[in-house]
Amino acid sequence: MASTPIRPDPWQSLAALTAARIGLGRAGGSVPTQPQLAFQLAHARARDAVLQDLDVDALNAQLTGAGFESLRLASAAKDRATFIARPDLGRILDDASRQQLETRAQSAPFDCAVVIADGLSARAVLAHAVPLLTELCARLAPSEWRLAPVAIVRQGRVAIGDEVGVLLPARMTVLLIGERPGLSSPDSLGIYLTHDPLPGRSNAERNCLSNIRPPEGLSYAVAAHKLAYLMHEARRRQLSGVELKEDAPPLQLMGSAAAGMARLSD
Amino acid sequence: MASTPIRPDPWQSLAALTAARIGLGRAGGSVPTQPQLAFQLAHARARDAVLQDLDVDALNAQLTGAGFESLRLASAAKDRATFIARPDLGRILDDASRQQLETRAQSAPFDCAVVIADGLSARAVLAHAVPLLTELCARLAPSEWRLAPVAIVRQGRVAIGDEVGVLLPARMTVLLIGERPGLSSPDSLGIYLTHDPLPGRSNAERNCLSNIRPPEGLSYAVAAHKLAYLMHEARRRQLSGVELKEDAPPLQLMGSAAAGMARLSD
Amino acid sequence: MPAYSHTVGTTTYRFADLKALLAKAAPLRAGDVLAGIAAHSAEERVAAQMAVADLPLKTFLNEAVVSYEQDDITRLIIDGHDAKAFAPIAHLTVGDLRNWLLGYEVQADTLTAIAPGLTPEMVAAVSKIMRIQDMVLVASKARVVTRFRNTLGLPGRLANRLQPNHPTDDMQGIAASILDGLLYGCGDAVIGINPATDNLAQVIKLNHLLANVIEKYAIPTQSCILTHVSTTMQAMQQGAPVDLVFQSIGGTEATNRSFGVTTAMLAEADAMARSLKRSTVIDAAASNVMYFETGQGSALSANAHHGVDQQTIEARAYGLARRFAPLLVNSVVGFIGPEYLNGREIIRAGIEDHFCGKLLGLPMGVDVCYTNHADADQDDMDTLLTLLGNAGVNYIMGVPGADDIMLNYQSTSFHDALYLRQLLGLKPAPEFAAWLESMGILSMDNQLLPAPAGHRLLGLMEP
Amino acid sequence: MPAYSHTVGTTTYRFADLKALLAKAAPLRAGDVLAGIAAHSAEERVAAQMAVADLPLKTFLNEAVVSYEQDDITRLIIDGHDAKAFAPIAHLTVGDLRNWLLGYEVQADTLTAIAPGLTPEMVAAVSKIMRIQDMVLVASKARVVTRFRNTLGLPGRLANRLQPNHPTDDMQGIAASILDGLLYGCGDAVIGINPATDNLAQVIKLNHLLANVIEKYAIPTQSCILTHVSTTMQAMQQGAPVDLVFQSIGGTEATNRSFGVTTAMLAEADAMARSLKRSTVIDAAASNVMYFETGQGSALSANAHHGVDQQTIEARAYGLARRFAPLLVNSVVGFIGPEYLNGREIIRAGIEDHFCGKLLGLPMGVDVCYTNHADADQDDMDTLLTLLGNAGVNYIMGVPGADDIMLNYQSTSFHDALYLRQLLGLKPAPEFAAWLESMGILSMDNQLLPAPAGHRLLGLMEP
Ligand code: B12
Ligand code: B12
Repeated sequence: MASTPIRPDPWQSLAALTAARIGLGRAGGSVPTQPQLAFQLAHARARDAVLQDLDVDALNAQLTGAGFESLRLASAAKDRATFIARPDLGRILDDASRQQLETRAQSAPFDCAVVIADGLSARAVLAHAVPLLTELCARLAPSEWRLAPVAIVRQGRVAIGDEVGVLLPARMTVLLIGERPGLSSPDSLGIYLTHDPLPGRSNAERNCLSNIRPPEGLSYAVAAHKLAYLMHEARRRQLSGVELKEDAPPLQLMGSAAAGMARLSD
Repeated sequence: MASTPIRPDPWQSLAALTAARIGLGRAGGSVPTQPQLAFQLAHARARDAVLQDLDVDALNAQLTGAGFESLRLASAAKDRATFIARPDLGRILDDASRQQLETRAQSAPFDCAVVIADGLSARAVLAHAVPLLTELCARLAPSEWRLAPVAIVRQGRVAIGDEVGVLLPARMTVLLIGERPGLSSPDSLGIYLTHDPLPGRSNAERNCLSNIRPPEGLSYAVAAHKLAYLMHEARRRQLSGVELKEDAPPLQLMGSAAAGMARLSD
Repeated sequence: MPAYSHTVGTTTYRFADLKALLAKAAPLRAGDVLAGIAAHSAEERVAAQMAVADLPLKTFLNEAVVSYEQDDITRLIIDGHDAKAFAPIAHLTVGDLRNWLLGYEVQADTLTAIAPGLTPEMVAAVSKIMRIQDMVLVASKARVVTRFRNTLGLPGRLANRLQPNHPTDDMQGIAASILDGLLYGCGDAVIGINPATDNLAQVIKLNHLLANVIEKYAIPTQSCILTHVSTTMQAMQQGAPVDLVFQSIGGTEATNRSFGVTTAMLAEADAMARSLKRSTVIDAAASNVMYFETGQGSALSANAHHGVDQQTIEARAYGLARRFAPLLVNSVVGFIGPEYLNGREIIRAGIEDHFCGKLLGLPMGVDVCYTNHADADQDDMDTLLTLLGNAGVNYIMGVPGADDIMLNYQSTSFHDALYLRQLLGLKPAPEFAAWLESMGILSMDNQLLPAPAGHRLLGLMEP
Repeated sequence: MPAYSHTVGTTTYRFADLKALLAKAAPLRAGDVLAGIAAHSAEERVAAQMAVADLPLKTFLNEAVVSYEQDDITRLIIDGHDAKAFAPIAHLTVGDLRNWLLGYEVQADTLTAIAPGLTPEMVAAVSKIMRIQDMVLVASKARVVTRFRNTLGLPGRLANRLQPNHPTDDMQGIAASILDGLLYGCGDAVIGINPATDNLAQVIKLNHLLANVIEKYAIPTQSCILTHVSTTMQAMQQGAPVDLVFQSIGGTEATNRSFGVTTAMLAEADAMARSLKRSTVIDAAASNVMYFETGQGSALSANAHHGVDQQTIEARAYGLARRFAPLLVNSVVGFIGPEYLNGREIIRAGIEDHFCGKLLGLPMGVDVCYTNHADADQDDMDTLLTLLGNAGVNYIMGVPGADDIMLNYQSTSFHDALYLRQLLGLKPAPEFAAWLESMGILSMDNQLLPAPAGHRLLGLMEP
């Protein structure tokens, strides 16, 4: 009868190389008590994170601070519970928002509409949307890119960018959205690019960049670099989606922390 | 490869002797499709039965027709959903009912209070309570038994008879209640007798008669016979519960249908 | 009583005493919410589990969840604790105990050896920090073997209680269900009838019915009439052929009082039944004559829970049961109602009860069941049944078509037992398996044989 | 299209067409409620199930749930139907088929023989009238064996996909997770990375990383980078060492269009990968090079469900998959979200998907998983995992600590695989098991050996 009932993994030190739960050790073949309970705690917290509402005022303040104009919109899903149960409602605007857009003074189509939707992680959007946008704008010549005011959408899914894009109107939509929170990644941001947005567009007609959450995930600089590449190519080829590959100049691969810090020239 | 995939049980004819699901046959070792779906249908219906509300007017009309005075009471569980989730509330009266009882003209204690509670099967109470009471009264000398008006309690559990008994007041409570509905027994009535009712009485201090639902279950006559025996003994020995056994003169055992019809002299 | 606490992030959660800590650490349970003792959030629950994991096992020898003075089950637990059996694990915390149980080294004999050193509360505590897979795996290593006219609990075996209830205790109706069950290979754990009434004469008649069937066909099994223990004692006094004494028990003295039962009564009944020497085990001291049923929620329902969570109380009922070396124990897990365990909770509770009982050294069966006021269905039962088969449950119920027409609930059918035996290659108790084979009912490779139209067991229906 | 009806008691329920009937007969499912096609009451559901049970299997050859003209999967199903394989069961109704499948006589070879005669809709229909135990039992009799560098799906075996994802595709981070998995005995189904980006250069780099590891340690397994099929084709054109081609697929042409995929593309990719001859199977025609993932709900989410219930559509995705004789198929059952399957539904859906896939002749794995927006937990996963082990699932996922840090969901861990293997005595694929033994990782009796501090696999971390 062993007096220490756990068998640690001798390669535990490798855990520094990834946020993945490696080197947990084992009791027989099972997860030891300590990492098992740590997992449970992370789960309890992730469940709370999903239900967290977006602090629109705070996001708005960030946007203003960074020099962006903004609009406040909401999907037809009236609260978090409805949002989770009814993805269909999260894909369309509520009446008030639709009217707000319809009654705006119409201009020529914008080159791009940026939409920020809470999605499944309000935290992701609060943490990463504005820094990312700032990096992006540094890569877009203002003379070439006329951006619409940033649309903040509460309880929004990816496809809601189509309706916003049509109503503004805009030639493409860049939607920043909170990805589903993982146990170790409660605040991961996704970007979905849709050329010529139109309700009914399928996901095959969009491009995606995901896991933006420095330092563990993609850095703002790398994400903005890739996004700017996709935007330019989408405009040039007049399409987005499966036929448009993200072939931005290859990035130097580095340890995750380093990658998070990387600054790449445009 | 057998062309008839079911193997019937050669003793199927015995199914006439019991409502139990015997002689179902088998596919390999499993229940064949037909009885499996019949089971599912019974389950769907039993779920509905549980949620059915007691038609108090109808029960009241039955009681009046049979010559019983009655009171309408309700437990603190305001609806079926609450009743199922909160047995504690089903065991106490709501404020209105309590007041109604408290403001009644007080008399000397009744010999017995009959309480009818819907419990988990309103159907059972509607079908069996009044015929049973009629049989019971035929076995109780009116000079010996002064009965309280029959209390109808909506959303009631067994223990609510204690509060009713104290407030009326009465020396013993006979509570008729809808038992949980089974797949083949949606309307089974239970009887609980409590001598000297008092909130806080435990089940060890009550006697029970169950499965009253002729023709498959106990007949009114047999049930009333046993109940009358218990009531007499409870009064004689001044107790109810584990120490009081239902030792009514042994009943002739017959096939279930016959037992349901039996009329026994008191 | 000392207070406990645990800090996660910036929040410190405090727990007034051991019973409050255990209650907050318990996986979500309708009855604990009803009792007002459940954790208020998922995070608080995990914090409590972390605090429980850190508790030295010795804590449970020093702090009781129901006071020693107030409760005779507590006294039984404390006074009956076997320090020698406890010694090999005495230095562990609850969290360590989980790791230790999961270790490759720990097998059946080790578990048997430490059982008397474990208290119900220790076992309840460790179950609260275990996942379903942990409990299934550990339970599958445990073995508890008991004997009356056959041997129950051996590896590779799954027994079945034949439950031929009838709403009027009609003899022919009951016999028909018994026949059905036997021809489906069921009945080795016990042929056990819940009588509809409490009438002594009737109970004695039923005892004779079963004794006659068992004798006539030389069936290596035992019978039981599941009436109140006080009625069974009266029947024994009147010479009824009683194999097993049944009683529902709970995990506090007050619960048992509400059932009209005391420990002394159980001891008396146990002694009486042993003295009848109806078992084929020669040494009366080694024979097992008691059959207990338990179930989470009964203490709360009887207002007798003392603020202790229902799963811990359930384990305490096992603490009482094991003093009598019963032949059979089972938790009627889904029977007591959705107020105490909802559909999803039934599955976890069934696994917990089996695990806790086995760890305490009991021959656990489980009544895999639900009532019609619960939001549960046959799929849930299949799930729990299969998990329990994997966990090595000693026996399950056998009710014709899964529908008990007297108790009004759904349990497992004879077909369910055949399923589990077929899926996992499990056989009935060896003596009973041999009998089934000799009767041409079950083949050697565990499949039912086609029953001939005139099978001689049909003689059972003759008066 | 003909209407269907069924009368129970005094109520006659009508169903407009076959797809409406199947939808109403489907066990309760969040996505079907969302689509507005679910039964309105439990009784209506049973009535529909009774009507389904009475349907002759031939009905499904005459009436399509999505029109032949509109949908190439329907065309594949109808045109590809094998009448000879169907002959032995052609006279049965759906209800008979259930009985027939459960019969003792039907074993693995029979199931293999009739698979090409079954259509996805027949299989979906029969699953709707089966309980979990029925599906587990029948699936446990089925066998689907595939080969690339090892043999998957043999009796007594359980394989594992090693899934070492990383949010930035960091090579060192990925390598560390691979090492962890291999030292835990996992990775025989495939070492498969979901790349965070869609960048071709990156995808090719990852292909090389895996090819190098497999070569360096002569691991009898295969690799896969789970990018879009169009990207994988580009990688193959550029000479990347591609073992398996991955693609997510759905059960309607329109769903696949929303994924940017056509049947022609899949056929092209399949041919390209075969031509690389990276498999140790000499006969290219007999080798299996495709890896498909599916999951109930994706068609609804893409507005491409045509009013068909999600479980039937899922089975149709298997109809597409089997045309390519894939090495691996799995349903990512709990991945798509609670909008389509809630916690309790995940368990049944996982069992359905495995059953339907196996009956159609596919090498089914299941991603036993949940997202954090679902009301599900580790206990639910343990339950589904254990059931699937009993059902004979070909493989499960292996994610470090069950937490995928890139896809953001919880799947099964390496420890989970060890649990299931230990509980049920299952071993890895034979070639891989031999390799694990030779590396001193797994003992012959299926237990992990203590890993020495300087295990030579650690060399994997060197650049
Ligand atoms: C549920 C149930 C239980 C549960 C009750 C706990 C709970 N919270 O629900 C448990 C498992 C604890 C239980 C225990 C016992 N039960 Co019981 N139980 C039932 C059952 C299946 C349903 C009762 C019901 O629907 N009540 C109606 C609902 C709406 O009201 P309720 O207030 O929620 O129910 C209360 C009463 O039912 C009471 N109760 C339950 N059983 C008994 C038994 C007796 C004798 C008394 C007085 C009260 C009582 O407990 C409930 C909660 O307080 C019936 C079978 C049936 N067909 O009715 C048997 C039944 C009532 N029980 C019976 C017996 C014998 C017992 C035991 C004495 C068995 C034993 N040997 O220990 C014990 C102890 C009872 C006690 N003194 O408390 C017999 C009574 C026979 C008779 N004529 O006396 C019945 C008829 C079943 C049977 N034939 O075996 N039981
Ligand atoms: C859920 C999910 C899916 C589900 C979506 C169905 C559903 N109803 O939820 C399913 C399983 C069907 C799926 C399929 C695919 N997915 Co996906 N998916 C995800 C995941 C895990 C979460 C997305 C999320 O949280 N969205 C936010 C919520 C709030 O918004 P939503 O409106 O509910 O989500 C929509 C979008 O996420 C969209 N979507 C999902 N995947 C993809 C992929 C692409 C390229 C696009 C444009 C859109 C898209 O579908 C959802 C419903 O409409 C992400 C991983 C991550 N960390 O984000 C990968 C992810 C987005 N998917 C990815 C890929 C590659 C795919 C596939 C192309 C794989 C394949 N080879 O076929 C397919 C096809 C996608 C398509 N064209 O529709 C990649 C994208 C990589 C990239 N940079 O391009 C990601 C990042 C994961 C990965 N690294 O492998 N996916």
